[in-house]
Amino acid sequence: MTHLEHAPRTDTPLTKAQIAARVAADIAPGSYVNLGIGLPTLVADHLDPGSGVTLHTENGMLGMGPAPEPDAADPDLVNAGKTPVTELPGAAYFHQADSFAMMRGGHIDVCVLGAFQVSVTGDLANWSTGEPGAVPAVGGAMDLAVGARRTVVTMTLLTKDGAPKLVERCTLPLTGVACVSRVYTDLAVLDVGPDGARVVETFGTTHGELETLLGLTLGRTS
Amino acid sequence: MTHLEHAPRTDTPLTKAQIAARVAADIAPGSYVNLGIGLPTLVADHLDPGSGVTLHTENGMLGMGPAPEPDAADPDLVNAGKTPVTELPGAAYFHQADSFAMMRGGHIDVCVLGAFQVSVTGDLANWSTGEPGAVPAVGGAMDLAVGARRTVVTMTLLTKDGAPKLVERCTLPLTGVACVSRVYTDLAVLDVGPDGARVVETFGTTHGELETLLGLTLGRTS
Amino acid sequence: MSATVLAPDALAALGDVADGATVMIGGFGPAGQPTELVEALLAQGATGLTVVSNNAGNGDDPLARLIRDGRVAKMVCSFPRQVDSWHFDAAYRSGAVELELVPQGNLAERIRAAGAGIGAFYTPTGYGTPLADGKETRRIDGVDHVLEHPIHADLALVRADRADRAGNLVYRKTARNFGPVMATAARRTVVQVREVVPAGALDPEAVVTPGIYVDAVVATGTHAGGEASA
Amino acid sequence: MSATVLAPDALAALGDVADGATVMIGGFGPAGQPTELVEALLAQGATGLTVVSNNAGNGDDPLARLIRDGRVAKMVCSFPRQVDSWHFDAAYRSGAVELELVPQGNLAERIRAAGAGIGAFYTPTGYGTPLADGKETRRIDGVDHVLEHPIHADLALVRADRADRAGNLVYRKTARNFGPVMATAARRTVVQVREVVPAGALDPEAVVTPGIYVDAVVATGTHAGGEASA
Repeated sequence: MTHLEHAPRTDTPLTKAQIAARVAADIAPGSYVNLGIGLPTLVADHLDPGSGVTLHTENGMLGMGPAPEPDAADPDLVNAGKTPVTELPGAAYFHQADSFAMMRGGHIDVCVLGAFQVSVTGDLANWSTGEPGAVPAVGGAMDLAVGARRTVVTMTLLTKDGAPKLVERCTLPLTGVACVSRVYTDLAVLDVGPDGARVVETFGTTHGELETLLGLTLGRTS
Repeated sequence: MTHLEHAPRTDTPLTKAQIAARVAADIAPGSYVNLGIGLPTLVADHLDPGSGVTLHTENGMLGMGPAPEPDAADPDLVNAGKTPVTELPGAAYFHQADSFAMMRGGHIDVCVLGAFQVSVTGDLANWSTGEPGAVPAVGGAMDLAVGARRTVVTMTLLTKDGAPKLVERCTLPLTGVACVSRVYTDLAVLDVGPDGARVVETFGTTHGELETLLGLTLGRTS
Repeated sequence: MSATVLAPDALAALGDVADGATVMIGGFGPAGQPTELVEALLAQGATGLTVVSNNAGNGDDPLARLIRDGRVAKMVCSFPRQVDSWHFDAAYRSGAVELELVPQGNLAERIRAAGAGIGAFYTPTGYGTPLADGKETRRIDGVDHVLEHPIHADLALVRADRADRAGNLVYRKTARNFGPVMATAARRTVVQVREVVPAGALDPEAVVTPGIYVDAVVATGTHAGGEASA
Repeated sequence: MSATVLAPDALAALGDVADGATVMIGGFGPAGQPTELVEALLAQGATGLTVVSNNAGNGDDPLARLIRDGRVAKMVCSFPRQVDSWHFDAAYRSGAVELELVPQGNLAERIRAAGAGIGAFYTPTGYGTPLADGKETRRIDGVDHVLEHPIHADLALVRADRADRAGNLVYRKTARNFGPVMATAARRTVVQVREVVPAGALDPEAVVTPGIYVDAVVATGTHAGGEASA
């Protein structure tokens, strides 16, 4: 169920907040949602409190609420980014094996992740820049990528250096194979999957410009 | 740790209560114990309440107490034989997957089971008489047989027809392979295992008479 | 999963059940059996069912009647034989119902695996016994194991003690048994409880089944043995 | 397991730890980290340790100091890199510590498998990624899986909120994280709690870790952030 009536309409590229709002507009009322660290976290600010969306944090909680007042932070109550959060009525706590069972078992409706690269078939690279000598760290990224019913990505479409992050084939170490279904960016929303990438919506650009920018042939959603 | 000073001393075969007492005498204080349905259940009556032995019931409880007064039975509080039990201070409830994880993972110190047949190498047959047309049922028998740190059996040494139940090789469908370490019977206590059966103690019979009765060569515990 | 619906009665909670569906039914004997929901399934009429349940009915309880009425094509269970499992025994002997006998711990773990997205697992339970006949085996660290696969269901019927409006559940004593794992393993989970309380009225530390696993709840006002709640 | 011992202090609770031991340390960052027990491990002196923990220390916390002091030969963890994981970063770059990087859910499930007597399991997580390189794979129902094995330990150090005299534990909020699974997977489990209460003082329905998994408990009188308990 999408709610395009709430979606931002712009003739310019979206800000990060607008990308987050655009993601939020696609989340059906009553959904269970996991928001990755970084840009995905912003999505929470754009969910209608009356929509009954429940947030999962993979470190062991359903019913996560917003950040507390600074002096009310509880070191025992943190999100996956290890920053303080709060508990909403109807919350529940569980241990790590149960939390990842919930994720891996397909019970989370939507997982929103950041990415370094997404391929047109939905491969995801978001845990390692592949830099030699870097200290690696993966956390729950690989579990989140493959576990939810629907995994979507929020990212800028280009790197700071102008390189496309939506690519024919990921060159960075993979997080998961064929796991992403939609990518929300500053310039466009695109569906990815077995049939390749298809443009859902553009912001301040055109279908043709996007194809040139990415060096890809892009389909259109029907 | 055995407590032979509490063991019954008889020159005649043991009664069922005496077999149960003999098993109880071998259970170390502080142990976690699972008692199978039937004769093994009687062992509970012979455990010293001060010994800190905790009973596990595989339908989801640690800290199981004795049967309640008949008018205090709670249909939600039953043992693996589906008969009413009670809850002791320090009890805990858990679901079936957690309960069998506890069993399979080797956390229960001693599991006491009944048997149709036990082989000299510790194979157990206690779930099926192999009768064609009989409705089969296994319950937790196979999980209990292989899960505990130490699985022991209580049984009469002979069937009602006088056939040995300690055998070279089980003829009935197996419950588990090489899982039993000791057998407590009316006529003898025997260790079983990779080196075959060895007599620990006899009741109203002799080593030689046992060998004749069973048609087996039996070792002696050192 | 979408938000938990509070249903006015058991039949409404149950919703549509297709012929041939796989239905998990909680309970260990009478303890934790979702009696009113199985009654609703009887009334609803679906047939050719595969039922996953530790036992196969006692006396004339609703699960026994489901079997008696020829509605169950297959039972997946650990202990069908009871002193009063007349209806199952007759159906089994006549060939009217197929039986997949599963050791109780493997049953629980296979249901958990379905809920947890585990593709298959190696367990020592059952190795070398007739119940592992034809199954793949592997020796791991000197112990022989059997490969077991998840059991998924279309519908799980569960009895808990209390639910909150978010669908979180707590159970009562050993009636907890299969409820928490079955709730995770079905495409749709329907729960009967003694009472429904507001969101926030259950201690979040003590929730056993988080609401994400619960699609519909009905308050039957009964608990163990069917007595009305105080 | 034998009955739970109530220890007078963290060092006594810890007991002997052999060089080369595998030690699980609970916590997700600071939340649930058994600070006093890791301090005791620092004091105890065992070296050549394999440490299984979601992270690899923050700042100069006791786990970071264990790494700094060359006591850790190998880390098994999902997220060693933190803004303040200086000691791990240096030890990793110099080759002083080996790293087995494990996706967080696989880490939790492998620890659970150890406690649950599961020989190995197939998980979709990590398939097709560098972290599955060289691992056995299998396609099950159209989904590619990786075979993962249990992680056992000699010792688990866990922080809970309260224990009763039977060793039953309850945790606090998201500090629960790895404690309940690690407690099941070690030959010896040592727990620090804010307070110990009499047997029977914890609700049996709300116990998260049953006492069977707990060998020793020490009341440190501190909870989150090290504040003294009220």
